[in-house]
Amino acid sequence: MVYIPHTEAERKAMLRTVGVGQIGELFEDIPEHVRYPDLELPRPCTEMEAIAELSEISSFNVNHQDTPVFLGAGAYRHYIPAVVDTILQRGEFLTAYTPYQPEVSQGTLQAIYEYQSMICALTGMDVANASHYDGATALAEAAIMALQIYRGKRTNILVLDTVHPHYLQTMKTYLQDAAEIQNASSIEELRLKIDDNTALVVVQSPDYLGRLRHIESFGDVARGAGALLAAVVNPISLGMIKAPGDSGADIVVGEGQPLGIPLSYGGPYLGFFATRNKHVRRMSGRIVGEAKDIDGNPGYVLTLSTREQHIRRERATSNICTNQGLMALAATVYLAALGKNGFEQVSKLCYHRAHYAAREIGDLDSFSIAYDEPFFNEFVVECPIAARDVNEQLLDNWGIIGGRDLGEDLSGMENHMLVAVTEMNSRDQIDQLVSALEEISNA
Amino acid sequence: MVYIPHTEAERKAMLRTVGVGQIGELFEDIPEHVRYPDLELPRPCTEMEAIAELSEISSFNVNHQDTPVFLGAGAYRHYIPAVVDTILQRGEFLTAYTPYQPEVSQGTLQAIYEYQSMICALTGMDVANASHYDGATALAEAAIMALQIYRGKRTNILVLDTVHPHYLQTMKTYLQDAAEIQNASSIEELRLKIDDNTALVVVQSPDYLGRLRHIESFGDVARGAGALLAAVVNPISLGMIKAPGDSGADIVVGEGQPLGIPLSYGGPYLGFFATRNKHVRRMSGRIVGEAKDIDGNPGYVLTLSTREQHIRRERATSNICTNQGLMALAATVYLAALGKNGFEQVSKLCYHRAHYAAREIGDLDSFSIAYDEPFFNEFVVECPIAARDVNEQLLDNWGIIGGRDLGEDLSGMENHMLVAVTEMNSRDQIDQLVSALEEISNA
Amino acid sequence: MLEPLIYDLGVAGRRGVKYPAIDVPETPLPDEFKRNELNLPEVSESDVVRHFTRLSTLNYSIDRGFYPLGSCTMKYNPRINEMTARLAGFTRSHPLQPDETVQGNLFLMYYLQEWLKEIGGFAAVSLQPAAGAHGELAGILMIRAYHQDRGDLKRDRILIPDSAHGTNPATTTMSGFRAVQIPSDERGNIDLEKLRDLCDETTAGLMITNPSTLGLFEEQIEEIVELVHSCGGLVYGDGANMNALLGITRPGDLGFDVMHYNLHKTFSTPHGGGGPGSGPVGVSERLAPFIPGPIVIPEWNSDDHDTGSGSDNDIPWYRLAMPEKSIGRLKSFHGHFGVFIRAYTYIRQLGMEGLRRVAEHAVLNANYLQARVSELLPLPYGDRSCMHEFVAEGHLENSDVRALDISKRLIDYGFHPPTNYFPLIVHEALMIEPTETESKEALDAFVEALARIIDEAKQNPELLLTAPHNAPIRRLDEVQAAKQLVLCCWARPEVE
Amino acid sequence: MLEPLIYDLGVAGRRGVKYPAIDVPETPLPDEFKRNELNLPEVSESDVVRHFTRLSTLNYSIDRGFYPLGSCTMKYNPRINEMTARLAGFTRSHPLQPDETVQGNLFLMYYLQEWLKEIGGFAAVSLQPAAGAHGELAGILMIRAYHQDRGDLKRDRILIPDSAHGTNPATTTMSGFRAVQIPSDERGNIDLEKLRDLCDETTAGLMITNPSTLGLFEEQIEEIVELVHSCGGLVYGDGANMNALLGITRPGDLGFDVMHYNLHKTFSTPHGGGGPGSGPVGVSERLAPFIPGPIVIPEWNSDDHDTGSGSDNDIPWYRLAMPEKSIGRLKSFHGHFGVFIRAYTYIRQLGMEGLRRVAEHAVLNANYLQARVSELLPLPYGDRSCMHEFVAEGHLENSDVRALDISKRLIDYGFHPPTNYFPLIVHEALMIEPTETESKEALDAFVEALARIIDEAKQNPELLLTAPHNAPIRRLDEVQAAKQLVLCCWARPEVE
Ligand SMILES: Cc1ncc(COP(=O)(O)O)c(C=O)c1O
Ligand SMILES: Cc1ncc(COP(=O)(O)O)c(C=O)c1O
Repeated sequence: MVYIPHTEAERKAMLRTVGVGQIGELFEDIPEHVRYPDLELPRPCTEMEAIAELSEISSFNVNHQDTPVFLGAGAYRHYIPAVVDTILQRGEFLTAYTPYQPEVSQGTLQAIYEYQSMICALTGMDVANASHYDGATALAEAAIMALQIYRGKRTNILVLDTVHPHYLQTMKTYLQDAAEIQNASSIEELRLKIDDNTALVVVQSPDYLGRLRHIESFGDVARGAGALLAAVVNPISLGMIKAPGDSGADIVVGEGQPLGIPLSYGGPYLGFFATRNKHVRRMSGRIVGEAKDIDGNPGYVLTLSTREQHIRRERATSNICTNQGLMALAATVYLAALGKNGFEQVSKLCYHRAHYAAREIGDLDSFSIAYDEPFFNEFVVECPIAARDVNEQLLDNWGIIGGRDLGEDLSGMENHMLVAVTEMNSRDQIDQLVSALEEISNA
Repeated sequence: MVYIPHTEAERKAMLRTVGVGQIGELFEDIPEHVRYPDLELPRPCTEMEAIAELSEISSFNVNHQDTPVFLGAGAYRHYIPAVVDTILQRGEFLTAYTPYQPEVSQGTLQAIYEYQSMICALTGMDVANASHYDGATALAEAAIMALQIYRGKRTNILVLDTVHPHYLQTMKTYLQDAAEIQNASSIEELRLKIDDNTALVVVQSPDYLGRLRHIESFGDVARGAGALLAAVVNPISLGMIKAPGDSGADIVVGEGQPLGIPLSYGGPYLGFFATRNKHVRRMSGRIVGEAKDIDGNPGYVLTLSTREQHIRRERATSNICTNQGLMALAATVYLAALGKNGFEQVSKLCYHRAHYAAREIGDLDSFSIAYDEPFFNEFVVECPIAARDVNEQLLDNWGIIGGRDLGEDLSGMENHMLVAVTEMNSRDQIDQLVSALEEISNA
Repeated sequence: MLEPLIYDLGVAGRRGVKYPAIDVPETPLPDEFKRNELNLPEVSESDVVRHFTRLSTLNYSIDRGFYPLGSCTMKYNPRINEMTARLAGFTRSHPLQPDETVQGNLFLMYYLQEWLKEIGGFAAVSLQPAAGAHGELAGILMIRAYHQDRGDLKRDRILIPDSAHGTNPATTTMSGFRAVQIPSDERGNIDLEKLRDLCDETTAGLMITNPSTLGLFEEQIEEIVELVHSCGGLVYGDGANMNALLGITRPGDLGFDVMHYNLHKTFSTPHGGGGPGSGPVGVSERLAPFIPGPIVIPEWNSDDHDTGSGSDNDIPWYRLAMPEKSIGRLKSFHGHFGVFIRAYTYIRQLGMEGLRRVAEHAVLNANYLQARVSELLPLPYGDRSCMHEFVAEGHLENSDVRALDISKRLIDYGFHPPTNYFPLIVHEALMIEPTETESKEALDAFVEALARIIDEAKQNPELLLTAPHNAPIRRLDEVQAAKQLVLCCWARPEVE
Repeated sequence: MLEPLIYDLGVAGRRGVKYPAIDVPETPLPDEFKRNELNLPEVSESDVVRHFTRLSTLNYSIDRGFYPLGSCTMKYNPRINEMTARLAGFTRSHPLQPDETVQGNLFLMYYLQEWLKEIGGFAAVSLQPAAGAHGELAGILMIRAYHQDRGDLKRDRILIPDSAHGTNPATTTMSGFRAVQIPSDERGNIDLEKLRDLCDETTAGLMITNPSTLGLFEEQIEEIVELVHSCGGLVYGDGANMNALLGITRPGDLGFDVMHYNLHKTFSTPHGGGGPGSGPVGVSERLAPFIPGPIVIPEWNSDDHDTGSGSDNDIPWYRLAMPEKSIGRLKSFHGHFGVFIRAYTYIRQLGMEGLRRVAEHAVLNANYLQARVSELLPLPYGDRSCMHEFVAEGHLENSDVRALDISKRLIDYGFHPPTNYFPLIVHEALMIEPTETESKEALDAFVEALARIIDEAKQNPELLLTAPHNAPIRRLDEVQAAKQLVLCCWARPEVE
């Protein structure tokens, strides 16, 4: 299936207008010896054959419609109301480009403006951008922003070591040697390491191990040293957890996937980014603002574009161009559809069911909960055997996808499993998991 | 999940305006002893619970995504291009009512007008209506129309006995004793039975046994006796088979399901109905026609509504009101998307693959093709054992859904199976079926 | 032209969706069957998407705004329904598959039958009818079969109130009966005296809509049912207005013998610009043997069926069956299964309590709107509280403005007009049904627009008479269209 | 106001989608973590559908019409892609699931890697980058890593033609390099002499877009690559314009060391009003060890994995792996898998022959349009045949009318404007890219509108200067918006 409307007659007429005899003549600028390569690709097929093949490929995956899944670690299985995809599938949203021409893009622009507002509401910050690629790149951009705010006068970044490992790795890739990235394993260590070369402190809450961190205290330390604080948060937690903006964060970023975006093996997701008014001109990414038309009617436009690469080029705050527009729309529709009440409820379901699970698992003889600290919907279980083996047994014998094997991320944690619970994990599923673990420990 | 937006405060304010204290007061006209029954229904649930339950129920069906299916007999598995449902899911089409207010319904009206035109093109007739419930009820309405045309002067209907049994049964239910329905098993018998009390002759081609009937000859007989001819056709066959309008049919009806409508266990489908200009005022069902607005701009409206129940009431041509609007839209998008070329190709794929299958099966020792007559994409296989047993083995041992067991419809046909082949049955699938049948015959 | 016809797009030879090449030996088609021409569009897939996308935007729909089309119950159509109805396990199943391969479908149909029985207070339900009018046909044919079965052959009349929907008399004729009209009294009820006079041994039954198309609950419903029953007739209920009664009262408990449901109204399935609908019928004990089939019945003692639901003795096995004295088949296969899924999804979520809340809020909204509209337009029965809808008179003193003009002007304010000129017994009827899914602010905005329109009607009636001004097209001439018939993109039938 | 803000809809206490009640013993949240306020909308599901449905209709989109936005390759987005990307087996898989449970995903990613290698002529491909600019970052970081790995630490400059997209210099800075601009010559090519002067031992590489943003194929591309390579630099190709070259030539064969693909341009995945994109990078042998990971690699001799693909020795086993000297992770997880599915679906259907036809018709359409537009507007490089796009100058002699005015007026005629003011080296640039999926009649209609607009510019320039007149909103004041920042429904930051 090729999506080309031309008939032979049209092709001929067009070539005549162009003034060439054959299409090939239009490619004469290309060195002849590399023209028309023979590509080893599958033979063309029709739509009905393609869908059959893709269905088959998708069936090679273990499908977990009914499989209980306790895997989180940065991407979560939440219920996505049917309205979300209904709106996303509207061609007017799906097949528009970035809203460069505001007069014919008010749909996209207003939706992003609403998205920015909802992100401000959740995080308690003043301004948010139109999105980054994901949580990890949003954090990397936060680091770059902090460095730019200090214009080279502060070049250290202090990262609490329970930030998601992918985020840390991404930040390192982005920053290369533009900054020194140091770790701190506790607020005490942070206090020791912070100095007047520290541009940014990064803390995640709930952290990679699921624990709620006291952002306020970290903010105090950062502020005390004249540095900024970036908080990485799980947006679903913000249905019941204090807004980081109310705890003194200067920048709040995170992964927006839980807000109505399917897991899809890791992407496309949504990086959200919010900060204080005073930093708005250093914030990267697209921003939508209110405007008036020549009759004085209110509308929306992309604004502050002088920060961006297409205007400022090598002096831009970032190179980002295409972002996660449709994913931001998904989050907007999701948050609108759930509303205050529904969103709070999802947050509570995650919290209370996770605590129920932790208690039940903690009560087992050979399993224990690794940290006795407040958490949101994820917690670390210490297993009697390697987490990898526990997971294998869970999958093979009970059809359960277990938690993250922390041995994959952190050395010495081979017996630790990071268990995530969402509203999709019914009490029954949790009880199943607990029974399964019990049997495993007895075996 | 209840879809009610009212808050308690709003409810109160509204009750105040109405002038009652509680909603219950509004129901006082209802005899008290039957008010507020206790209904035994499941407890309410949320959207996420409902989708989980429905998914589970759907999984109780044998899912035949990859299962070869050779079952037809009036409903066929064809490929539905992705564009069809994309358009159907647009809320503007999906959630509009019948286009009573043409100024805000031009989308629906023009689409139906295009549908009518495409049905005229396929059938070779002058006019088509906006749809009937399905092929069977379209035929019943055709019979009523014929009776009305003869205003009681002709009250017999002669039906060739290989018309789909459901169609015949439906016609009987509709007509009760308003007409005498007689069968004819051949054109010869038709010639014998037809007389000046015959209002309508009904022939199906391809008939229930898959055979192409020579509509022209039946038309000649009908016309010779002053009766009308109704032809029941499979629309997919019209990609290569002569239009019944060119063979002298006065009315053409059929099941539109093959035109882009999913099998969905039998409905909703689409009854199409076309006739000659001269009968347009006796045709039942909605009809869209061209109109002009007060500025002279062209548009579309529901027309000839004086035939219909809401105007003519007990003297209406039919009681039909809600029809199959969205299904007619599906057929319109389907036919537009395939276009002349694609539609012809689907028709040919069905035809040639069915003939390939018939030849291969006919070559088996213990199976034979029951009729040596031209057919389109369905044919009758005579089996060495009961068709029911063949089907059971096909399903259990090869995961194949076999053809229609004709013993279910026609006595004495227990060993006969009606096999349908469409473009969804690959050559591979056909070969699998043939091998399976071979093994069954050897067993 | 708002959008060209699909036949005016594209060019000869352009191809849309492509199909595989023929990969089997070809078989020639005998010449006599060969087609010579195929006049279908030749457009690209992109042409198709654009054409229908643009067309769609010319429609008003529930998804755009308030749609108070009386008698049509234009409530919000939940999107979850569209998701469940598209589950592959459902959409891919063929209607003639063996029962053991479609236990999911049969399970769903069985429970929907049971729930509808429960909701309406009936002894049996058949899901077969394709729409409301089809359900009416089923119902009246059952009444016919019942009398015939008893050898009671004199009964040839069906009584129908003058406020009835056109499908009722049309169905009556189609079923071989004579429709006899009963007048309404000044409170909008059936005139009981007239009814008494009409009830005799030739009365096959009464077709009644309750609440009526005036939006009123029959104040003497029990007397009416009693009158009909006592002369040997049966009572048919037109269930189009069932939204008012969900969980509040059951037609079966009121003595109705048969009623059709409109799944595409009461039970939230979308109207699709004209259909598909689904019109299951519920019946009392005495009509149960006659219901159209097939219906789904459970069996407990099956032994060798292997099914998803297991062969456990507690779990029934479902199969299709034709009731004993069934009036027969009303269509091919087993009804509008795709619509059943949507209705099941809806009822499953609401439960009894949710259904009752639906009726309560539908009625609250209608009464609120009635109270507010009563300040703007004459209401023939404004002294009664209405049920889920009410009828206003769309005319003003000393004015040429008619209901239709008010309706067309409402379009300019972004609303879908109410139902016009029905029921016939109300002068310049505007039949208004808000449904329960509309919010107070939507109702208030509607009232405000109506108030402004009525003001305009006084100040500048021309504005209404030539409305709409703010729609994709101006007012269309339906009369001329019916005279100068053009029904197909190319055929030009003779002028009348 | 075209549509109220979602925050201005609804009322306090109104509920949307509902969730189950808490069914486990509750655990109190420590006070210090408690949230006090949650400012989210309080609307019904119907409010949500209506709001976003109405908003959507304010957008122009490919689904509505011609969208010749240069450099953006706004081709038709096939609907089959949306279907395959939504297959439950794909959407439900968690990125951290064990490899053996996601062999379908890995299979698809592996083949997409292979196909992109083949299409671009590269030795390795990483699917990680999230968009074009992200691919650029990956590419330049690889160039950096390559030089560092060789101990060649002096190279701190990246050469970039003046016609380059803004992301190129921005990426360069982000990656710790200095961007050095190379001028273009009068034929739109890189000025070879200037390039020769700039190539030295401090040159890390060249970032080139070929065909350039002028829509021109570099006439001395081989000399350019040779120059850069011979001074020890590497060549980065910005693959945004790959649509012109599919199956026609391979950047790898031209000597490019690294290039990013834009799956959301060339490979038909929708732009979604600004994203998501996907920007895989292809590299030559020498950069292969440095590509960002994880990538998918096959293994043939696995023994004990139980997978859908069987344990047959002929069938490989796929797993994620981090390349040897990888620049590391560019984001969490494994790239935009949902976009990969769409691109896979597209390439799978087209095959080599289809891809070549895409490029041929994209270039044919652009040349046809260029020929016709050349009669209306000045074309700075109109003497050359263009590739998939071309740039016109949107100004007229003795007229105030600018490119922007022409663009806004095109809106009134139902078209999306071309790209404005880019590339920077063309005065009043109008960059026009029709793509292969547009028909001749669409192009003709566009030319006709443009001709009328240019006529209007002469007769009645005001019409253009105040355009659009036929859009949801009039021309918006972007300058004032940037001064008086209002970025959130309630917060009102200080005026600048
Ligand atoms: C009162 C009444 N009865 C019957 C019907 C007919 O129902 P349907 O359109 O589903 O056939 C309608 C529908 O408009 C109606 O409003
Ligand atoms: C020439 C060119 N390079 C790079 C980019 C950046 O690509 P993306 O928007 O996918 O980041 C674009 C996109 O507009 C482009 O046109």
